[in-house]
Amino acid sequence: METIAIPAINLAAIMPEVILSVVAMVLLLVNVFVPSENKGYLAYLSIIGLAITAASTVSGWGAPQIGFGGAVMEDNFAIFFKVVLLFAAGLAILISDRYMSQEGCNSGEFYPLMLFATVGMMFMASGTDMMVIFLGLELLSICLYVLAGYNRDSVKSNEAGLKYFLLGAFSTGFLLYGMCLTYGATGSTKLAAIANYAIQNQAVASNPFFVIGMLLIAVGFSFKVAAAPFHMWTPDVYQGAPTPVTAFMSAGPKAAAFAAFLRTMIFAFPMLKGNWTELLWVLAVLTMTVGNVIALSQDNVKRMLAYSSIAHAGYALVGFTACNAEGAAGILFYMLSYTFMNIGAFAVVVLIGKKGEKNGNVQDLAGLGFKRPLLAVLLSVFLFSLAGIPPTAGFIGKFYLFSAAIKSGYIGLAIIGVLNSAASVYYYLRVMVYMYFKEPQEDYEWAGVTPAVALCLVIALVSTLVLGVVPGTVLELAQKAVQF
Amino acid sequence: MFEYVWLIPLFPLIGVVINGLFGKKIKNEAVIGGIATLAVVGSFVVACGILFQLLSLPGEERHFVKTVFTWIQCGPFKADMAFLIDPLSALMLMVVTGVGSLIHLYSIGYMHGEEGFYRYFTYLNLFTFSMLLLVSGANMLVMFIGWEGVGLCSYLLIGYYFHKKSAGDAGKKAFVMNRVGDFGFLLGLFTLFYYMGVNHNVWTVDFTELAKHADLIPVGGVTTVVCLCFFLGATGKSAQIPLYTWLPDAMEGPTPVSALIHAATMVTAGVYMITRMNYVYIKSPTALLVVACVGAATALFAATIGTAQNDIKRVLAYSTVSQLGYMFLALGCGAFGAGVFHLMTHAFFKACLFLGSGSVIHAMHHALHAEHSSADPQDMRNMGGLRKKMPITFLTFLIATIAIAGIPGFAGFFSKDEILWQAYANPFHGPVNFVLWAVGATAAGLTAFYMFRLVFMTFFGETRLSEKAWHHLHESPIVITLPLMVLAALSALGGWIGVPKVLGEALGGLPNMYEHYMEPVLAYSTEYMHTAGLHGLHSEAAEWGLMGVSVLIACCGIAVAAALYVVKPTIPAAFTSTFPALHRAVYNKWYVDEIYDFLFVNPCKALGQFLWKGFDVVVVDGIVNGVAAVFRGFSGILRHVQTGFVHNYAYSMVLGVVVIVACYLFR
Amino acid sequence: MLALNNYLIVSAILFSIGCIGVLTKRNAIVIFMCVELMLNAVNLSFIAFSRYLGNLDGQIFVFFVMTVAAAEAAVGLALMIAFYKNRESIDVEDINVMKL
Amino acid sequence: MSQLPLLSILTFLPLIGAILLLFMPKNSHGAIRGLALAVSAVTFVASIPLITGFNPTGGFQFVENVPWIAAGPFQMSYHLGMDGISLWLIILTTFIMPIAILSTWTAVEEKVKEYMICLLLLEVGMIGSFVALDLFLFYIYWEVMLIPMYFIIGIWGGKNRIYAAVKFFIYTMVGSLLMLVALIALYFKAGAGDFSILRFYELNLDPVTQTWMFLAFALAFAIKVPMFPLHTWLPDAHTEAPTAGSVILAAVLLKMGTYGYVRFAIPLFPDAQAKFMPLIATLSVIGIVYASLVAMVQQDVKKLVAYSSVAHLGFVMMGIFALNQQGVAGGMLQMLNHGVSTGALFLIVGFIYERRHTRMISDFGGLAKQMPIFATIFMIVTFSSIGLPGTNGFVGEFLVLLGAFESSMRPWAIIATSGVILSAVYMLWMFQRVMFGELSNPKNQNLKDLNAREIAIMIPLVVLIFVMGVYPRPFLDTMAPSIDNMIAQAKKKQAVAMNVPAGMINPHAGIPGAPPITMPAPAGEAAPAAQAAPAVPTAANPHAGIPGAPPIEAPAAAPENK
Amino acid sequence: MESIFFIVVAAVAVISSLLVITCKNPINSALSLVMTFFCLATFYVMLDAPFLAVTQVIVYAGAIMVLIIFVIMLLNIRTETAKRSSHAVFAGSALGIFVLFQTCLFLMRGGMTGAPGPLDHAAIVKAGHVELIGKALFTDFLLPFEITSILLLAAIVGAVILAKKKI
Repeated sequence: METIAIPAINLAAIMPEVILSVVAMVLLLVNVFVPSENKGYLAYLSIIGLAITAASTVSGWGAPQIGFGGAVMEDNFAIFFKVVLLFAAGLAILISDRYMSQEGCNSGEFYPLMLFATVGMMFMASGTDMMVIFLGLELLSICLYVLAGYNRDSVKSNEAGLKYFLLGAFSTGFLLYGMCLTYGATGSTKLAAIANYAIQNQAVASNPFFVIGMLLIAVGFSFKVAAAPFHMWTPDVYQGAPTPVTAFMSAGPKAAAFAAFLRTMIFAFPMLKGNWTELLWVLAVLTMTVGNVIALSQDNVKRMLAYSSIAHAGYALVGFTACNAEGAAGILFYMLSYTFMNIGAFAVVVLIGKKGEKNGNVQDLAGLGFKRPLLAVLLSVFLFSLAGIPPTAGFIGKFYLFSAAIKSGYIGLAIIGVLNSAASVYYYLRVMVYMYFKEPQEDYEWAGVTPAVALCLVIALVSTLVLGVVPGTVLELAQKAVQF
Repeated sequence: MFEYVWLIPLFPLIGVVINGLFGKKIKNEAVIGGIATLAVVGSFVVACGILFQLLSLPGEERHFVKTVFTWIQCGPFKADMAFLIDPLSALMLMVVTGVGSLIHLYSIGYMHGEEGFYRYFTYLNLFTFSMLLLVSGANMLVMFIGWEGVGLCSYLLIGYYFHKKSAGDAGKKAFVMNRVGDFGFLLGLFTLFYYMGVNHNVWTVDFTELAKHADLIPVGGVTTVVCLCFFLGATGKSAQIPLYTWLPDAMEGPTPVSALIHAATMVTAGVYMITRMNYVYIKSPTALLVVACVGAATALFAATIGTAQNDIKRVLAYSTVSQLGYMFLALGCGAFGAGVFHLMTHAFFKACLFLGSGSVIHAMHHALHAEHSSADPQDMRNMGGLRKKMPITFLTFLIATIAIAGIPGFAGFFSKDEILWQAYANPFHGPVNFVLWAVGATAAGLTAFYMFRLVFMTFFGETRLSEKAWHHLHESPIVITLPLMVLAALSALGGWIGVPKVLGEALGGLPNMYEHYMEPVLAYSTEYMHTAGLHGLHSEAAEWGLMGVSVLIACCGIAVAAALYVVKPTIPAAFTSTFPALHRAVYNKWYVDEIYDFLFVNPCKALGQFLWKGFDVVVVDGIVNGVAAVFRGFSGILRHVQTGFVHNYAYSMVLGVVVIVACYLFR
Repeated sequence: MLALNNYLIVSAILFSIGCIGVLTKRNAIVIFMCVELMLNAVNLSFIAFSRYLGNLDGQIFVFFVMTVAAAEAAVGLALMIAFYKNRESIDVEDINVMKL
Repeated sequence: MSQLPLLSILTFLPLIGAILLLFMPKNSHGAIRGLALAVSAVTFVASIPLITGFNPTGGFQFVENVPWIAAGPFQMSYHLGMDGISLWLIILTTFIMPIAILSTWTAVEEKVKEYMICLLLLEVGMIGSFVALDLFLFYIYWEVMLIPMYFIIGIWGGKNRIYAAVKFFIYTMVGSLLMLVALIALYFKAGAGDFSILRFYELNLDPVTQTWMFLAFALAFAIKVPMFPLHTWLPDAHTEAPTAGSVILAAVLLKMGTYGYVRFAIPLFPDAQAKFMPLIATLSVIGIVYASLVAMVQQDVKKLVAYSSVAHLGFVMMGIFALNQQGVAGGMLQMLNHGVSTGALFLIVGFIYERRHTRMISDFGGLAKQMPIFATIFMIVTFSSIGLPGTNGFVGEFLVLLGAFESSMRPWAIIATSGVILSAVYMLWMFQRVMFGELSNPKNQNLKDLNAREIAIMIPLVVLIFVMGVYPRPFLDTMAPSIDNMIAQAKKKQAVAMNVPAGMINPHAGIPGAPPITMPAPAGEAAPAAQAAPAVPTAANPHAGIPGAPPIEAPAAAPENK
Repeated sequence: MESIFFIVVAAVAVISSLLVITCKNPINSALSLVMTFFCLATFYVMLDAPFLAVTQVIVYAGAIMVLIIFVIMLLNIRTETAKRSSHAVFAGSALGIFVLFQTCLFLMRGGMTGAPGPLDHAAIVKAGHVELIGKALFTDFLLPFEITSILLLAAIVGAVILAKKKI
């Protein structure tokens, strides 16, 4: 029997994922022994797990680790994104218990699933092999299908899960086809190998297999980041999914998809930069416009935030199109700030929601500003941040993204971006119009704030403001993260 | 004394502050009126001192500038708060403070018991202050403060009875018309300032500076523009065609106000201003012709209207417009001195006339009030025979009327005769001269006619009042009659300081003191005319002849008036019924107000309405809201793409893929 | 050995048929089957490439795709069952509570 | 930097006040109002040292410069400073705030705490915008101002408040976001460094770049000013806003736009300024005439005043674009005047609104009889707004028109001068209809005259109206060096673009031989000085006085910017 | 010989896959799909990938399709109750055919340009397919393999949660 040479595994490169997976599995076991009224403990356990994972992640800063023969790379880029993802998961989990117990579906499997999804996302962030990225994406997707449909008794939740599942699987087909063609054109699934091969063989770059492979991969990721015209699942799924899941979906998977998208395009297809920037230009314009324009006429807050989330993907794509250090760093920073401001906004939505998501409409917010002033102020801050008004994180993020576009000469794109941003103000303001300028129609059944949600809100608020006023450190980290 | 020139405007200002802030608390009319009057008298005293000091100096030294502080300084532009003393401003100071004092005194009696007594005197003092600033300002900017200030006070005083809509309207009309003039004033100022600065590096609005560099002012061209712009200002302030219509309406104000502002002082500001800038005007024959023609036309036009008015104050108002026309005629003929001379004499007799009419109205008001009659106390058709009840008023009124009619020996004769002679003899307008003279002479005849018509209708014949009212009618108190008497005396005698040369020689070498007095002010113009070879007609015969003709015309006017209103009072009625259209036109002031309404006011309002409702709301805002609506509409449409059907979503995805791939494949 | 393109074209045909199925069928399960068909079409391409390239990566990829397909099938069918419990239907035209 | 960071203190004092207010009990209205008033008053007092310590040299003073964000290519600094241009605007802001707060003493009865917080936050944004020398920082303050104003209009506004608030917000937002794009582009043009305006001043941009950037900046500022045809948000915002909101909006917020032109758009892009001068002049003139005509037929007093703002700011714009000492100084002064006069007008409207809950002109008439003090103050303010000499309005308007007349926008200046007629028409007509006539409406017959608080609010404004009208020199003299700098800055670059020898450039608005502005010369000396020093370029070119401005007699042959 | 066999199998695969989308009864569709899978397994064998062919049959035809059929039976779905409107079908088909057209187009234009590896028919036969795959899975592709395990775990948990009676 010949010996099998196992290549260097380098567990350090996947340590965070390992830790989180273990935590998730332990939670699965613990869940069995936790009575159903105390499932909230699992949330705290998850948070502890996430914190440990985060610590492990951060400890790797500045020391890139390559593992499994180049299948994963734990570099600053991955670490930054992982921190974003862990924040997304953590904040979403913090608001989950409140929502789940209200909706009566607080089975403990929710938390392991969230963590598994996070593991998938983390693999997307650090994967440098298309297989790893694909599997990370699928791990994430499968968990999300379940999470979206988690509230089995709710038709909307079912529908969200099913829609997401059908369309997600469909898009997987295209992604896979793209990977297949790329593999055919270069003979490898490793990003670095693809790029090296294409650079060495000029014929590859002009091979339609290679280009179309890239385009289809881009389509696959566009679906995940909800870029038009692959965005259409987003509003329905976001609206139907349980609110914490929506919060999570709008921040985490988007960030993970951007991580993988960026990594793939920059690592594997530098030769085709012209092609994909062109594509992304169009996608960015379409995405911003469609998201913002349709959001104008939405009444349901969750749905409005879903469209806004599409628009925000568009802004991020602006930075992507620019394809320079500022753009990439801008996306990193934006994803981080978006995580805080968007989950913050959803946290407020969770707090004001009634069972069965009865009052999810903007009209139901009437008079909130003076009934629950603190809550309204929080929501206002998050919405102003989403609208990109200083001094909030959203403004700095947008500033960076648009700067990147301008630096690369995409002034037209930047102008379309800012005009969209201006249009978006309308629907964010609309919420405030109802909160502050209208009289309440009826009294709220106020269920109160749980400590977990309060913690989430505090973290989100502080981060939104801090990133808006003194963003220097984080921006610098983002800049370092994109020095490949 | 010159150093204290700033006291002159300061006194009335103090009066304003005291009465304005504390008048309501003081309540005592005597105190309020006393303070106000004393303030002006104080100014008068200072003015007298200045005049005497001025007279004690030799001609070429009669010029002094007192700078108080620098008001505006910005880049090359500099305007000091400074006062100029020269014969012209000294004369004007005398007129303003002198007549002003009398009218203040008169007002104490006339305004007795009026609500807002303190307000009246505040305004009146404010007016005096502004007018003094106007006539003593050493540069155009200070003059402009006064210029606008008097406009403001005019507005306030016309609108004194603000509860009457007509009063408010009249005030507003006066102010706006004045503003039209100011528009011209400012443009003229800008043009002159800019031209002199950019071409000759003389960045100044100072009269002294400008006069020093008067040689640099070109003949014609830009000077004409400047002059016409300033003249527009003058037409506004001095109620000349085309901006005269506010003055008759201004009679809504209390009568002393009419006397002070709308007869003696403010309306003459234009004359003063042009005289002040005579060295500019002399350089532009075109502008002079325009001034002369406008003046002559106004003189005649207003006189025609004056013949058909029944309101005693309106007649006087049109008379004022007409007399101002005379002054401008003089200015337009290069006879700046004559213009100012008429300004002075006019101030005397017209103030006297207005105050006299005020006295009549005062009396009529009380008489009618006693009877609880709602008849108009100002309508001459309600009067008649008043000379019996109001002898002092009648006598003073008669003297002033004779003066205005131009009967030799009285003030008006000297000044008017000088103007007519200059119109005929000036070297500027060639053949037009005769027309100017003829128009002027006709207007003089009309003046005599309507003034005597006024006297006859008011003081002669039988009274048209009821018995009871007649019984209550009596002469005005001393505070009212005293100013009348002083002014009547001045009307009678004031002209003798400027006896025409021919007449003076004939009368045994009476000197023309006035002409000599004004020489320093007009030195440049005279010099310029001399060097430019502009010499007027010199013919003693012609001068005598014209003098005779004008006296004759005046006498004819009086005779006609006597014939129509004393001897055969039925003729006017018959005339009216024979030419109803003509009468109606004249009575309605040739429909000028209506024409203005039609041409400017209504179109402006309509345009405003249109711009607001039609343009601002529909177009400009429409576009703004339209963009929003388009977005919302687009949103409303686009959201229907989101059908909720998985198929459509998948379709959109595949379509996206196909398009992307096609773009690559088929480029 | 046959030309590579033979396999690729068959794969393309199957992929397109799967695509048409997703776009035209109403039954969610059938749609899912069509998605599976698409994945299999890709798998065929992968294996063909792998064989013709002479490296195993493609085949390994197919191995994982199969795993993923299985996992998706489990979750997807569970979702359909849950949906069916609520709506008594798995017709995708009925999946439209949320729209616009 | 050893001195006290006065500008920071000024900026953040109101913020501290707002934070303190947060902890006040909701219902103790008196205490809340008192605290807000005290904070704003303290801020005003704290701003006095700016005047006393001001050194009229034209440079930036009270400078604070601390690195703030440094990431990637960007360096933002917390860079504050002020010069003669911003000095009086800061003072105006701190001066108006206590008045605005005092004016709402009884007008706002609900949500007092929130209202005061909004007002104080607004002050933070306003002062910050005026003192920021870092463009990025400026932009942040610029945007921050929007939020409290939005709430002020939206929560405490009139019937149509939501529409007005949203319109205000989005309108301003569109412009400022485009400015942001230009700002970033400018930064990249400038190369590595920070966002300091001083650094950008040194740039020499090519004309095409200037054109686009100017358009972006100009749009943002034009919306804020507001210039025709971007003005329609203003009448709505003004009409709906509560009194204090209107006052601040008119007195300070609109000045942001004009200030932006003076500080940023013109000195940064002088070629574009020259190029767009006709357009801006045309729009300003249209604004003046158009707004006046529209104001004339308004039925709502507040709307009328709002439209009058548009007209007044048209004058300001003309002055600024004349780009000479008189024009710019006049424009700056007119900004202050407008702040005082129009602020006062809005307060006045507020007074009667508080009494009668209507602003329709037709509901009033004859108020002068019932409210004599009110009538007097109203009249003074009205005439100040009309620009009567002796009041503040005149000096600014006069200098603006003079400056415009001296520049190449002479034809426009002539039309603009007609604004003096129109302003009289609409203001007096309104005044007459409100104050004069019979006191016919029975509801007006029991109106109370102004109380002590209201008089106390108005007195400072009335005093200022006269002070600025009679003795504007402190204002003009402190501004002059900075304005000279600004003009020299712009002209130098224009001259470089036109290849004019640098020797021709004279900081004193190109008036050769004019005495230095800061040296007050008695009347007698100024004239000889002007004559005694015929500068060399004058001999060579008699028209050098005002570059680009042709002499009157040869308008066609002018060396316009080619 | 090989090409004839290929054509036959390909034809069966295509026809059976067409049946998948044309059959009204889902059961028929499912059975047709199983047929297609078998054809694909045949191709895999032709491509020297016997292990994958076996897996294809076991996993796809065996496990997944059985599950699908089980669900169809469980939910008692007989035929499509209502057909898609014809224009929707037409549009979908047209788009699908265009996809095919495009795919063929670039398949014609492009080609496999990847680096040729060491494995030819002989090498595979010599080393054994299963060995090769196994070795690769546990060396080079260890990480993806491990991820699959998590993925399956997550899928199991998810499926259980969604399908079990009471949470």
